[in-house]
Amino acid sequence: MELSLATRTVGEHTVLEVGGEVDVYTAPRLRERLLELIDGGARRVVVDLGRVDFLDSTGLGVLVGALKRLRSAGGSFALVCDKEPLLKIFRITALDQVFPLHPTVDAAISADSTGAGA
Amino acid sequence: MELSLATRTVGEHTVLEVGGEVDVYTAPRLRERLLELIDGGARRVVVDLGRVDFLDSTGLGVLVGALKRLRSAGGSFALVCDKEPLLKIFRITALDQVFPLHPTVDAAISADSTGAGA
Amino acid sequence: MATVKLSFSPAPVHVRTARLVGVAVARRAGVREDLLDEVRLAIGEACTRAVALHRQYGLSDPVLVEMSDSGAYAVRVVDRAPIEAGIGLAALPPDELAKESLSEDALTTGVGFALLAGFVEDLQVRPVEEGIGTEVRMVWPVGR
Amino acid sequence: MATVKLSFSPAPVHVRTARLVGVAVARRAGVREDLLDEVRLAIGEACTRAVALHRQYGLSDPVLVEMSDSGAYAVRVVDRAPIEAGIGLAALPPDELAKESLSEDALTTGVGFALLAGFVEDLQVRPVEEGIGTEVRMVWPVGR
Ligand SMILES: Nc1ncnc2c1ncn2[C@@H]1O[C@H](COP(=O)(O)OP(=O)(O)O)[C@@H](O)[C@H]1O
Ligand SMILES: Nc1ncnc2c1ncn2[C@@H]1O[C@H](COP(=O)(O)OP(=O)(O)O)[C@@H](O)[C@H]1O
Repeated sequence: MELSLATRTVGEHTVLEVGGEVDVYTAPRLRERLLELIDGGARRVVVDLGRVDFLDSTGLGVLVGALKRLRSAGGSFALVCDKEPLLKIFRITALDQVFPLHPTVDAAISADSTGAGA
Repeated sequence: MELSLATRTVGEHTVLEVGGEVDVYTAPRLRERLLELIDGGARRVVVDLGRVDFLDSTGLGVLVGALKRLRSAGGSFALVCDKEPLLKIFRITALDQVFPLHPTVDAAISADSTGAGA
Repeated sequence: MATVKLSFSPAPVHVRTARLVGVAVARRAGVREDLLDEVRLAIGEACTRAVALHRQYGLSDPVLVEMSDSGAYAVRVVDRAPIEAGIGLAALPPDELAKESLSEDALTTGVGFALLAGFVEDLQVRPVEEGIGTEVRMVWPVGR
Repeated sequence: MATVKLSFSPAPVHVRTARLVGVAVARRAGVREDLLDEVRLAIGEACTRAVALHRQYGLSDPVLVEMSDSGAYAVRVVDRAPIEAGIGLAALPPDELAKESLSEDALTTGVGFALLAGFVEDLQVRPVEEGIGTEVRMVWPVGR
């Protein structure tokens, strides 16, 4: 239920695994962690939403904020998500056309490594 | 969460396994089942509370009602319970001095078979 | 000031909602995990009692639960039944509990009060300040 | 007639309580299990929006959630913010969403509205009948 955040590095990529509920109450902690990572020099960030049970507009706002920040810093930002209820949220908000969405972390990393930054 | 009720027969004893929450909302279903059993001729009844998550005063009232009914019919009634939070409820209400309480179904049955009816 | 208020039609099913909310707010207020079973039971008993009184008196008014977490976790459960009904409850001794003559309702009421008194250290039962009714007030310490 | 009412100080933590209650009452009212995720999300979005408005206008008034289950499951989320703020929300197209100039708050508001409109078939956003504020009204079918 509570937000969980775990960071690991895969080659040039920083992978942030998010779990639990990302909502108006916990989204500030996600924002803070993403800022820390970006301020600490991370430029290719993958956020794995695989263990997220709940995501609301505040959480989506934080993710869009990170995407913009990385783009303007010349970096890349991608999401990993393969659960239909979560994918529906991205479709309904048209954010599936804003974020690179991948079914696995490997897919996100190899898509970002072969093409240009997102 | 929801109330679950399962009946089985062990020799002369009728064992009613109760699970879930026995409260002001579900206690009427427990009362009904106990009445069915007693009206159907059960005279040595053991109620196994092993899988009860929550028990309130309404549930306790139903159990006392069954005890009285069986006593006046010359039968016996015993409870099985080995969880400390539940035992504390019986102690605080002094109902530990009203019900025969046993840690296992076997203990309840053999106590009832060696002595007189409760 | 109350932080969260819940009011519900006097029906048994909503007592479950009150327990759920009472425990969720307690947890977020910082009540220790090992106290939450008592919080659940006590709020349930107070609401069960209020619902029973409203039904007994044919009142369709809602039962009110107020939760506040300034300093400690304080919960008020308010009913609207005539005052005589609310007070004068007492725990029953074991030989009374098993008596044939004691009705299941009377037994449940006595047992409910014994649970409240036994589990809640800081408990008050008193008439409401305005209008008709009784409030059951329970306080638990908050410590993170 | 509303069956269950919840009111809470406009703080993010209580939005979680509102989601919990909203889903519990929906389940008990007989809303289909596969709709409960939508109920959770929609009530959360409506409350998040109300809390944001109260904070924006410096209002300490509680946010109100009313749940009623006569016929269908109807939920009203009521804020007390000046009316102009409440209405005129619209979903944003994708190219707007990613624009540098759009603030995170404005984006979140737009996305929140898109989620409400996208998930709730029977949705109304309108001024409250008495006083200042907006109510978001959502209805789900009940079928056992
Ligand atoms: N979260 C996901 N879960 C399952 N399949 C996905 C997911 N995201 C994308 N896909 C599938 O992976 C493929 C590539 O996705 P796409 O959005 O084109 O990636 P990119 O934005 O990096 O170009 C598509 O066929 C899409 O259906
Ligand atoms: N629910 C229980 N869980 C664990 N131990 C129990 C439980 N009930 C009884 N006991 C233990 O079993 C023993 C016999 O219990 P008792 O209450 O004397 O049975 P009875 O009422 O049939 O005479 C006691 O030592 C008691 O501590």
